[in-house]
Amino acid sequence: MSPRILVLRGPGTNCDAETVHALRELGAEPELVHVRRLVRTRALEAFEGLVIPGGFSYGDRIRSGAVLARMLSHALGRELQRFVDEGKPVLGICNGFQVLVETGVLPFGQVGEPALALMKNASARFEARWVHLLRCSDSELLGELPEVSEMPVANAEGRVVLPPGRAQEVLDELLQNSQVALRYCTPSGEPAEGRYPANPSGSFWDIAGLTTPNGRVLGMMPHPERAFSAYLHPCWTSGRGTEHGRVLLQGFVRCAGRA
Amino acid sequence: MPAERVPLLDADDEALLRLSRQRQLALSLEEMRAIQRHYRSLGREPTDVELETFAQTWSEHCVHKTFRGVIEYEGEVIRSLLRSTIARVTEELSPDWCFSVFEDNAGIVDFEGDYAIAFKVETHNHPSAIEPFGGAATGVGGVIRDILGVWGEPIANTDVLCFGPLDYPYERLPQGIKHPRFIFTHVVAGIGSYGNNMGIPTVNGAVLFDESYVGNPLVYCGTLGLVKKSCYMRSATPGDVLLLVGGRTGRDGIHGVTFASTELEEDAEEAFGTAVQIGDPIEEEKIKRAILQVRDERLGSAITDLGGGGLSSAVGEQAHRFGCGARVHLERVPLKYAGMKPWEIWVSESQERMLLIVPRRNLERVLEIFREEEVEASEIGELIPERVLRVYYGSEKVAEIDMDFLFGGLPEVRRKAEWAPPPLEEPEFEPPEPGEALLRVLSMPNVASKEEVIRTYDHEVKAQTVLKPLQGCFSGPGDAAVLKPLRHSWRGVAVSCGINPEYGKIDPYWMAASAIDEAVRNNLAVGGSRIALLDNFCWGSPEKPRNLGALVRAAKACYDIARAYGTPFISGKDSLYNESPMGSVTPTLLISAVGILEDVRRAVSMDFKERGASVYVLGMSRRELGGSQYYRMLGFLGRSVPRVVPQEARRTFRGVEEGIRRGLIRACHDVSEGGVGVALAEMCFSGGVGAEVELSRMPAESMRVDELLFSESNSRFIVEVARGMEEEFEELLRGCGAVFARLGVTGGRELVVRYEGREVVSLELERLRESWQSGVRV
Amino acid sequence: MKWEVRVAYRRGVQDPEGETTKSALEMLGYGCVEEVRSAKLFIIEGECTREEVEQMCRRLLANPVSQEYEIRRVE
Amino acid sequence: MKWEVRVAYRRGVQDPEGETTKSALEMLGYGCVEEVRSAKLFIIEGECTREEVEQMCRRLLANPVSQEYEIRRVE
Ligand SMILES: Nc1ncnc2c1ncn2[C@@H]1O[C@H](COP(=O)(O)OP(=O)(O)O)[C@@H](O)[C@H]1O
Ligand SMILES: [Mg+2]
Repeated sequence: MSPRILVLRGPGTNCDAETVHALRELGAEPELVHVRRLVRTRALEAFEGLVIPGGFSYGDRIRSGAVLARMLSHALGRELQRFVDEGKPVLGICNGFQVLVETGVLPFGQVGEPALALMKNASARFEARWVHLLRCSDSELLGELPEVSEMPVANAEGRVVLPPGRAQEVLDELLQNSQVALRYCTPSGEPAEGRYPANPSGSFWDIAGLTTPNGRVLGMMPHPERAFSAYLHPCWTSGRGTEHGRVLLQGFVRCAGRA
Repeated sequence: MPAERVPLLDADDEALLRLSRQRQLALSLEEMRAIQRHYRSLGREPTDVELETFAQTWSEHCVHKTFRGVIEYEGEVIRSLLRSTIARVTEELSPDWCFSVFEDNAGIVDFEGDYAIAFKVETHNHPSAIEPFGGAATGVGGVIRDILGVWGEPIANTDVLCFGPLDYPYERLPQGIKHPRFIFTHVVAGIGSYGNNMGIPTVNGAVLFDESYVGNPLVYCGTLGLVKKSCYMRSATPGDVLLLVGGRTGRDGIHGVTFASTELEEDAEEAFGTAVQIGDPIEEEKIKRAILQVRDERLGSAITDLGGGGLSSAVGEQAHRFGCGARVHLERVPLKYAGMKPWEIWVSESQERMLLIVPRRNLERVLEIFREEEVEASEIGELIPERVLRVYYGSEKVAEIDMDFLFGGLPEVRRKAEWAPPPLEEPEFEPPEPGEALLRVLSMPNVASKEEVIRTYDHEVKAQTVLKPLQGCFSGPGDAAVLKPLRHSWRGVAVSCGINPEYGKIDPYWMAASAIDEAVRNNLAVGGSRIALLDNFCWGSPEKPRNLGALVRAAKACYDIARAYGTPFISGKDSLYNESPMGSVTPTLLISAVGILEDVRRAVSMDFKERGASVYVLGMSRRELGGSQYYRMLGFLGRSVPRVVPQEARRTFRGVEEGIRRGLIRACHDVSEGGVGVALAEMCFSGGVGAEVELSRMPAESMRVDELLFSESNSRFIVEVARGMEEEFEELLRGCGAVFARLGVTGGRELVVRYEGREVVSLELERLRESWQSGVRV
Repeated sequence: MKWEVRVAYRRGVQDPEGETTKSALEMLGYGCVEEVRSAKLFIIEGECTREEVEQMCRRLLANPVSQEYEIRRVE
Repeated sequence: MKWEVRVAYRRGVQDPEGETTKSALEMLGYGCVEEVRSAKLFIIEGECTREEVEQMCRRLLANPVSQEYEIRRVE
């Protein structure tokens, strides 16, 4: 059965077309919905999965993701919480990750105050480059993603910051629950250990993607929809293209199909 | 807020000029007199709104007086340089795949089925000089609107940037001029910010440095778009509604057009402070969505962007195009704040606005679409059958202009042009050690890696960028980007550019020829074919005969070379008052090229792919190092500028095209700045594969080893041919009549260059890469 | 009324903008600079109470994990 | 010494950050807000003179065409 997946957009969301295309090609039934319309219709329930794509919602003003997040938690907080509680899969890509963090849904599944932050990259710049990712969890959402995969990042605010003073404590909790899904690593799979450019943002503990404790909400900075065909890989002309983004999205669609 | 009557009828010449200056009209005495005569015949004084309309519509920026005027050059009388050179190429070639050329906001060529590709490149130099972030950002925003203005969906951006040297001493900066480094960082940030926010990948460009850009940087912004021919609506008729959509109108951007048509002076910041804008890409992103919806439902009858001249030019030009007139009610224009005078509303260049023309029966649905995207849309008037422009503010008529005079009354501009070759000499010197020289040339700012710039631009959003600006597993400098814009088709678009102002210092003719050659060969190198060109001239004042002479020479080369190559021009633009207290900019011609690939899976990148493959050079190398990076590194300019031999070049081009189509070529890189030495080095470190070559095999005029390595002769390529394919490849090239030689093989971790068996360069890939990467730091 | 809200990184959180500004200033020859920190300012006009502005900060203007805010009434 | 440099867009220049903040605050129910403007703050520590800080502003931190700056010594 092909799951209905809500692809949310607001002003400035701009990776929606390729995300919709990827989901459709994987057999899902994606529907692109403007946040204002969702607020009007409150139809979240009708879907089996939710994807918040990348982009610059509301121009990344105030903080990336903050305005769209408030819009969601203020006007649709209850619906969103129920969706998450029911274990329906949610994927936030790049700006979508930032939105999920700002709603509080990531990492602990509770709509409310954010428990971590995605801050300006250590380089203080927007940066677009391909990275290697280490798979650290068996969340179903990651599908058949291999231990080391490749996808591109493109963001200015992708640095995961845990509460200063309590960072280790929070990290331990995340690790205990297997919530760190993806870490930046070297081509051979060693964690980047904060080193640029393997870890392009300076993200804490090389975190590139996080899930909720039940593994059903995934937020990630890299863009799987841009790693969807081998010919989008930077070395495809040498015959070294991969399609890891497709693999990951397949996992998501399958999971939604079961929801 | 009434309009003002401007006393003109009795003004003497001096008063006319004073008026033009005080009101920042940038109109010449001739033009002021023509307006005066017109109003004398009407027996009334013009209103300020009317006068402003002439200033905008008759500005260099809007009508290209110089390019369309009369030029006397070496006993020759040229009527319309544009028609006799650039446009003539296209006219004579008259390719059936050109859908729209020179008449729209962008040039449009067929792509596949109902789909066509639109391409436009603009400059935003003066705004970027005084507010580099906002100037560059709104440059991007503006050219994107050019694409929306042909009902196109923007799919990629390009940017070519020219700055003063980044290490320019502060003490030498004239008052009011910003440091090149400040301009550089903010321009790059502005371009990235607009494109990234709108979700349009920036896929191709260049960054150049020269002293003449210190006072007047150049910022070229380009956008490619996807057009559906069946939804290309251009058939407005009287009665159709003028719908202003997008952001609100404010005082910002007033007189941008006249600003662009004036020289930058020390007090520019004060005088044109209102021309400064920051831009709001999110607003434009919303507009884009709404316009594409209107397009898909075929609800409009015409569309245009609001750029230079604001409403005054947009409304006037549209009415003119459809052979009618227009009635406009300025009080209906949504404003950012109260207190704007009618003429200010009429000429404001506030960003993120478009003008749609909509048959009345579709109006309701169009308004609904804009409401859905949260974009303001206001009916401000309509087209009328009479050829007159009537502008109202409330019940007051603030302008009534005869369209025929507005578009036909501009006195012909007559200018003198002259050109003499500058007194230059070829240098004599003791050549440095070639390996050392290669490392230094690799780190010359114009050659060095622009990675730190490129990575601040999202070049992959939309997931259509098949060949990226940085290519190979080790991110080398690609020749062109390739996009795959349609989901259901493997057909691709190749985008490239060519620019080399150094050559123009010796001879603008060969600079233009070289720029075309470079744009074309960059495009061919990735597998592009059926190439179309755009020209963008950035020149100093054409009122200086020398500048104009250089312009004429460059334009003639455009005709000669593009005609010989069979590559039509489809659009272009000139920016002619690039002057600062430090003088004119070096005449700079940017050529952008767009080509087609049958199948993107056949695209070729520039990095060496595997060991043991054969390395070839294609094309003839000549002793022409004038303007080369090698000379520049040694402090020379020289005079032996690279030329183009079109017949010879075409044979090489055929070989490359066919070699790629047949899958014989595994890697291909054009030879440009830094010559064969730099091209080889780049191919090696981008692929992580070394090479061993023998220079004496190069088909070349007799010259020294360093000259062989660094000559920048045009129309040349280095290619890698898969093992076992050599024979077929050589046969193909012979069949094309191309000049070529097998230089050596790939392999190892070094670039080894020999001359008659003697090793002249032996450098590890790492060292080559490091030099290349050390050149330009953000 | 006019309120000024100042949002800055908490101590212990890296401030990349401050750092790059510092090194750019050093490159320009200002050896005197020891540290640069960056912050953001929102100037809010309207008849809002201090409690309302407090709330705005907690709900939108600052991320409590990485940022701290300061509210000043200026008019 | 400690200097505070405040950089804001001049009146009349668009301030999209301020505008978005205003409408987000409205959406959250703060009807009291009439206008929001945004600005940037640099806190510079070190033995720099006021003239030096002035120069830093003109050369790097602000663009006088579109922005205005204010320098305050805070320590
Ligand atoms: N300002 C820029 N914006 C986007 N891409 C750029 C820019 N400058 C250079 N590039 C890209 O970098 C690559 C190399 O360009 P360049 O250094 O000019 O090399 P070359 O002289 O060999 O053509 C190309 O893909 C080009 O499009
Ligand atoms: Mg090239």
